[in-house]
Amino acid sequence: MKKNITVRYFAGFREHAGLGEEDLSIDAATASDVYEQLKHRHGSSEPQGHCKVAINDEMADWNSPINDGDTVLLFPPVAGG
Amino acid sequence: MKKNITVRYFAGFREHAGLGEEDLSIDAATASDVYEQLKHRHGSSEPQGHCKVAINDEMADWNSPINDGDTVLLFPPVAGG
Amino acid sequence: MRVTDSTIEPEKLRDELLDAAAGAYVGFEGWIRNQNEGQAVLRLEYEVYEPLAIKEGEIVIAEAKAKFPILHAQCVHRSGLLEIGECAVWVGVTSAHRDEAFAACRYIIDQVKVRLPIWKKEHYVEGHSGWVNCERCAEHKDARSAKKVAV
Amino acid sequence: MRVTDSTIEPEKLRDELLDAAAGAYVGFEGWIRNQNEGQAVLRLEYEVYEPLAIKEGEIVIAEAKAKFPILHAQCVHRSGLLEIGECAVWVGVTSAHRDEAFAACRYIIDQVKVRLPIWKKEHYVEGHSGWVNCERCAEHKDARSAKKVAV
Repeated sequence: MKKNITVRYFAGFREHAGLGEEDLSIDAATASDVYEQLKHRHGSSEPQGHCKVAINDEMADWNSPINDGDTVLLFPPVAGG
Repeated sequence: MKKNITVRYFAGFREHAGLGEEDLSIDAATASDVYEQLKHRHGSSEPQGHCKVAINDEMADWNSPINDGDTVLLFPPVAGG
Repeated sequence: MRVTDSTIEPEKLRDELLDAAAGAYVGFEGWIRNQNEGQAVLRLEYEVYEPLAIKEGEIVIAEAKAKFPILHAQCVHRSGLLEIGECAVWVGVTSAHRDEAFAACRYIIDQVKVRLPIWKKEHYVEGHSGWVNCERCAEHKDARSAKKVAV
Repeated sequence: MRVTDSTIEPEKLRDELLDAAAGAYVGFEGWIRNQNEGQAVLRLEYEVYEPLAIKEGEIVIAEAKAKFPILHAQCVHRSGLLEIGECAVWVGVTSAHRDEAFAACRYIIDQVKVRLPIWKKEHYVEGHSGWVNCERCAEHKDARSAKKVAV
């Protein structure tokens, strides 16, 4: 079953996607599914474990479930400091 | 054989001796001998290993030899910082 | 935890941590270096996703306070374009004794670097630019390269 | 290594360590606490034998530079009468990466505290005063007391 979600891309992901945010209808059960199905958008060759994900402004796990109306934030490997 | 030396007392040692410096004629082979023979002056009950000694403005060991004309600095346990 | 797009002033931030019961203050500052992994760096650009950087930074500081008997701790991270020598991140910790101030300061900067949604893009003297990989990923890649060389 | 009888200004001292190749700065400050070993402290008096404190401090800094790949390191210690909250000692270290800045800063303050001819006399709120024992001696005495209690 397709879910309507908003996806936000950051840093290198945003540059590759050419936009910071888009609304999508996607058949995804978990955050991991979103990441995998959007590889053509964020363009990452990084192992998923190097990246992070947040759902509705809360840090989440890759196996967190996705619900209709969620905003999914895809973070490339972080490098603060 | 007696040697003529100058002894300088610091911090608690100086307070106990009632003076910062004195010239002495003393029968001492090493810095350790000076420390032991002047216990009534510096008044320390500290183990010698907790204290330090310098001779002529160079940090020294307790078994360093004492020569005529030396200035021996007796340091109680240090506590910088 | 704070994020700012203007110059970090460590002295002012330190003053916020003053405490008559504090015997030790440890401050860490991350500065923009003129080179990274052999490339001459011109400037750096920090992208910070503020809502979660602050939320996660507060969690890190709370963890430090739970792990070590410290009095106060704070962290400020820059966003935007930074020149060589500028301060990108500051961490300050006060405690009664120095052991825990050192340990907590180290803990906070280590965690901030790998957990907060912050990215940096290096602009090189030679004209191109690139997103900097995280420390752990870089180590991981180094390990893989090393293996390849060994084989 | 420097000894001063006026207020230590960490910000100015830090600025002396600026270096375009530095990615990390770690600063340590020792502050006068309002209590020590259960007694309320009013102020502290530092006696420093300057010629040897500076000589030994320079040796400690040189050791830190030999042990860790750092860029710059400095230490300043106060002498004279200090009030609660005042900075008694400052150590600053810069390096390319943070590991060595933390390690060298810690090394310098640890050595300075046990090797330099510096003594402090605490003046207590209750009126009396006393010379503070060195950290190592205190630990030694604690160990002895503990043994006695155990027996």
